[in-house]
Amino acid sequence: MNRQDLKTIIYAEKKKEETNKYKHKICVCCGAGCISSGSEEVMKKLQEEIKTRGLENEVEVIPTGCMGPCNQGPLMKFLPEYNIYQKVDCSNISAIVQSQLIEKKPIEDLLLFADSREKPFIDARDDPYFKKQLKIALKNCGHINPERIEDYLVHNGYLALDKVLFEMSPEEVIAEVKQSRIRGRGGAGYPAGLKWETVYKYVNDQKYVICNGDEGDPGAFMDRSVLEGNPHRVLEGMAIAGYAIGANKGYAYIRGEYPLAIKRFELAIKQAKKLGLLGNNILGTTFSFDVEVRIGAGAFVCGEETALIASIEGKRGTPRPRPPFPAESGLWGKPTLINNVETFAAISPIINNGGEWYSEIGTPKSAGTKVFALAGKINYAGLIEVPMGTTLREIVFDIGGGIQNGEDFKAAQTGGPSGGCIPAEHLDVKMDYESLVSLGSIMGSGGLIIMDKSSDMVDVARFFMEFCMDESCGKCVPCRVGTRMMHDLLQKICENKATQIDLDRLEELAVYVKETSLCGLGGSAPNPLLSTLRHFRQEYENRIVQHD
Amino acid sequence: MKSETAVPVKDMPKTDPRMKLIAAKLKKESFKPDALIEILHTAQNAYGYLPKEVLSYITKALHLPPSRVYSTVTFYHFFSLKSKGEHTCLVCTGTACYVKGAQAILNEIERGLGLKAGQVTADNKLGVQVARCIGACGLAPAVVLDDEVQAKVTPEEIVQKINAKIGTL
Amino acid sequence: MNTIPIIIDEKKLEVDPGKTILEVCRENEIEILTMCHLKGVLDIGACRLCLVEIEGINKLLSACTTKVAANMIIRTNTDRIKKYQRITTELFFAERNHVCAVCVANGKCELQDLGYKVGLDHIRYPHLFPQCEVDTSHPWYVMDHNRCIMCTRCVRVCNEVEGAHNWDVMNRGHQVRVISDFNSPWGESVTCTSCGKCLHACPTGAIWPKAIVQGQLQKNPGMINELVEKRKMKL
Amino acid sequence: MSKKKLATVWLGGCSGCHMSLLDIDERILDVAKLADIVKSPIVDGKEMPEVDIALVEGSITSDEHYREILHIRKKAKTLIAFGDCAVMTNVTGMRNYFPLKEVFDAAYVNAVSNDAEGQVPGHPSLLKLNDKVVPLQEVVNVDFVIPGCPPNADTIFYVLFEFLNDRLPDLGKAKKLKYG
Repeated sequence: MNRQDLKTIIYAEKKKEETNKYKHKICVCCGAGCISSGSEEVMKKLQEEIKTRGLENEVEVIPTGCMGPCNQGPLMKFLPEYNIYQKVDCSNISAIVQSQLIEKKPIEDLLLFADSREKPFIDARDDPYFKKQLKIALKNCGHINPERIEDYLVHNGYLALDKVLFEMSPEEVIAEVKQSRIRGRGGAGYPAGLKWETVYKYVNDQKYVICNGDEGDPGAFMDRSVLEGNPHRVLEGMAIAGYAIGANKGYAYIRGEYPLAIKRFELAIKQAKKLGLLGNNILGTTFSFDVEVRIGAGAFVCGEETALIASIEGKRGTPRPRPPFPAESGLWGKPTLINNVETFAAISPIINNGGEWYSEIGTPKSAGTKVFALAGKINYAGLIEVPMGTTLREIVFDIGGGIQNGEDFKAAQTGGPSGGCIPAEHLDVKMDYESLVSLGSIMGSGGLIIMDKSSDMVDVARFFMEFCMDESCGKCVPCRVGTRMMHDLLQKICENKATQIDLDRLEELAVYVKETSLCGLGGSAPNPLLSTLRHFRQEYENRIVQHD
Repeated sequence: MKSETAVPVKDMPKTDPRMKLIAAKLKKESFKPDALIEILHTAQNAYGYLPKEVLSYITKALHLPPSRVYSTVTFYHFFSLKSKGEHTCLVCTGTACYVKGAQAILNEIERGLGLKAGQVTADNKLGVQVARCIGACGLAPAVVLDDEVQAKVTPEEIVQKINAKIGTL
Repeated sequence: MNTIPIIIDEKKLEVDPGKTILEVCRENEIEILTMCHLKGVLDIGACRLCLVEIEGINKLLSACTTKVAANMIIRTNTDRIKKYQRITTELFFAERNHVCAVCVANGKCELQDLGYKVGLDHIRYPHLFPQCEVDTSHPWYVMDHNRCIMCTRCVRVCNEVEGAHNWDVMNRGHQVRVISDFNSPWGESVTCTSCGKCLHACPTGAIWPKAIVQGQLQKNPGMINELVEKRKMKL
Repeated sequence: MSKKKLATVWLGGCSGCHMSLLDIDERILDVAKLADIVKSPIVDGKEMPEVDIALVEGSITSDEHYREILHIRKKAKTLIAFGDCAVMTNVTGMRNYFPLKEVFDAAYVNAVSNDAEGQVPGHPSLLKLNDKVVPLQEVVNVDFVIPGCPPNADTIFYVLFEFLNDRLPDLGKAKKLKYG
């Protein structure tokens, strides 16, 4: 396929969409969360219902990726009215179809948040849950069928790739990404443009692009939803990166725990290859780029870039000291660019709308939007995307609908086992890289767990330490033995057997492990402990016993 | 420590369709040593675990040192050297599930079956495992019973479902 | 070759680029403590004893894997580094079962020497007391996991110098163990050539020849590098 | 300067440290000038009086040791962990790798010298072994430690002499550290 063919296809698909014979479109959320709640059944039943009523020429039913409020699933969205039904089950489909399509009015009691709001919003876009959000990385998730490349093409898919291939030099692409000020969404927040430039500058006949989809943080499912809801977006981002840095091969490392994401991503690769959007001589140019999926095998540490590289090479996923950084010597010793799924998902809008547009969203130091996986004791758990700098309070109360059962907010845990807990007095913290670090937490990949008074903070710290202890690769001493020691000490505190000396040693160890560990896993393993010590020290001290 | 003598490749049951799957995957990956993890995935999916004979077959086919293969296998949680049981019950203990009481669920299952996570019942009917997060945090607490996600479960419910599984099958 | 100026512990030096900080320090008699480093095999930066402070870099970097760069200002003996070295040593002792009194390497052990150097008189953390195997299946040698500190020098020597790759590491975290073949007894290994290099590479009394008693062990870790050098010269 | 009071105690150890203490030979006279040894396995004292310095050999292996070390801590101004067992459990702690029952069985039931009737003694007046052997510092605050199995006589004398002269010894600086 050449450039003209792509334009023709997009044009044809758009035309088809405009002159659509269908009057209605029903999106059934088939994200992993809704599937677990039974959305595939619902989808089947819905199709039958449409058929029996003879509406198949008027109504199009499509499966989509994640719509957001996962714990309200299965979700079903009627377009163009934007009526979203929650907790749909096979028994009320008939009634919904009758009311929505025949009588042309929604059943209010079944709409999204009908059971928790005084009055649900008929047009879901008016609901503060959606109003406060700004979807860039998740733009098409929940609107398009992730298993059809045409759906993506209709929404200007692969136009950014087309643009860079024909209108931009690699330097210009990098400049655009730099101007967007987007920072790596994997956790550390390293400026993506700078990373691209570094890899670009290393001269080598072979370079690689790696998409890090080893989302190991417990409580995080952003990458999963993006990969499941819009795999082509990620693929396009990777191809653009390949063009910019001069790589012809990419790897997507996806967690083995996400079979659906793997399936959809592999399908996306196949479809893109078939249309010539991937493979040799993309769109008739000299640029070739191929992507292969590598399946993770259950090791948190493989989210660390050097460990991930070792894992792709088929070895134990143990990190190695940096420098040299992967940008200089990565996969098989070649210059390698590693970015997170969410970072790649933001690339094509940046190219399409310009880096300046993106840089104006968010805060001066943290540009753009961030996807959070909201979970825990919160009313509307699920996936959200907000501009950087949105306050925690807005996320928890305006979007998340507050704490379950009207309890008080106690703490929010960000950044998973590498992050920390934010107490109630800091509810007005702006969610951006620097503000979170100043509170002893980190942005991390975007897991956001809300806790109420039933969570014991010492036990929370112990829980995360146990995680890090189990996930430590065992290579360096501070992490291998230090996490075990800290875990044992925390256990002792939890059992009300520890003394002040134990607590002092625990703190000393925490700082030691943080500063001396070989990689980021060990370096951040003490974070949950240190942040709960900082904000909830009293809970520790209440459990200290006196030496007799 | 017991001795584990490897079965020579030529003695592998050629008719076993599962071996054919592995052989096909080996070929597809052109016997490259760096495809080790991919091939282990195939074997793990085919057998449900990694039997010794299969491991030594893969080791020889990829021309890798045995200790290198064993070290990789034991590093990753996905790979198991023992059968995980006919049915599997995977309790998610990710943060969201933890906050919502996953430990109570696990305790109840362990108590009910008289085993610990990571073990299999004596009749090999059911294996209980814990996952560090299955990414279904919106549905916490979650348990995966034979690949089917059970959302927002209570300890009683899950024990009932397990009983139904082992009882009827 | 052009040299580059660096400063280590206030000492001005002119050194060859391309060398690691550790190499430079050893050449200039600046003491750097190490455990996992063994001249002749690749460095992995695992023991974290050789961490140094470098001005302008907020992380501590391992001297064995970091190359010198022009105008680097390096400190090897600050209070912070000394404190961390002590904790690392304590963790080494607490992790497995190091009973010097009954060890073949007593008096010739690099871990003991390390303890003396950092002034370690007792271990503040509780010992973990793991159950570890003693593999006596090899006709000549013994592998005692109680005394292993997971420096993986034996693994690297076996793989890089002997080329046998009998040893590797299994499991992860605090459950790691050095294994032979498919975690089978050493005596049944199909890859081991019984060359004995791992004995010399081992810093403690974890691998030792049979038929010696407490304190009699003779080790020569330097022979690994001699061997590597001689091979380079094609002697 | 009034004479100090010195005690030496033997808990879960082999008494080798006390043997080494005797190896300070005639220097015991220098010690005797500065201190009275009021309780020790080598002198005939039954009660533990208030002392300035207590050298405690061995680790805590039983309920009796536990009570004893708490008592010693109360009576001693300076408590010195004496030898590897007291400092890091050493050989005494080697039973920690196994469950207590296995240890008993190995000694009383399965040992070759036992006949078929071999059984684990369980008389109530016997001391009760703890599940795990622990060093002194896990039970009480320890003021100084002398590692070594056994510590050298020179080291022991050095430490005693410094303390008796109200100076704090430093084994690292004195190059007298030794394990095993």
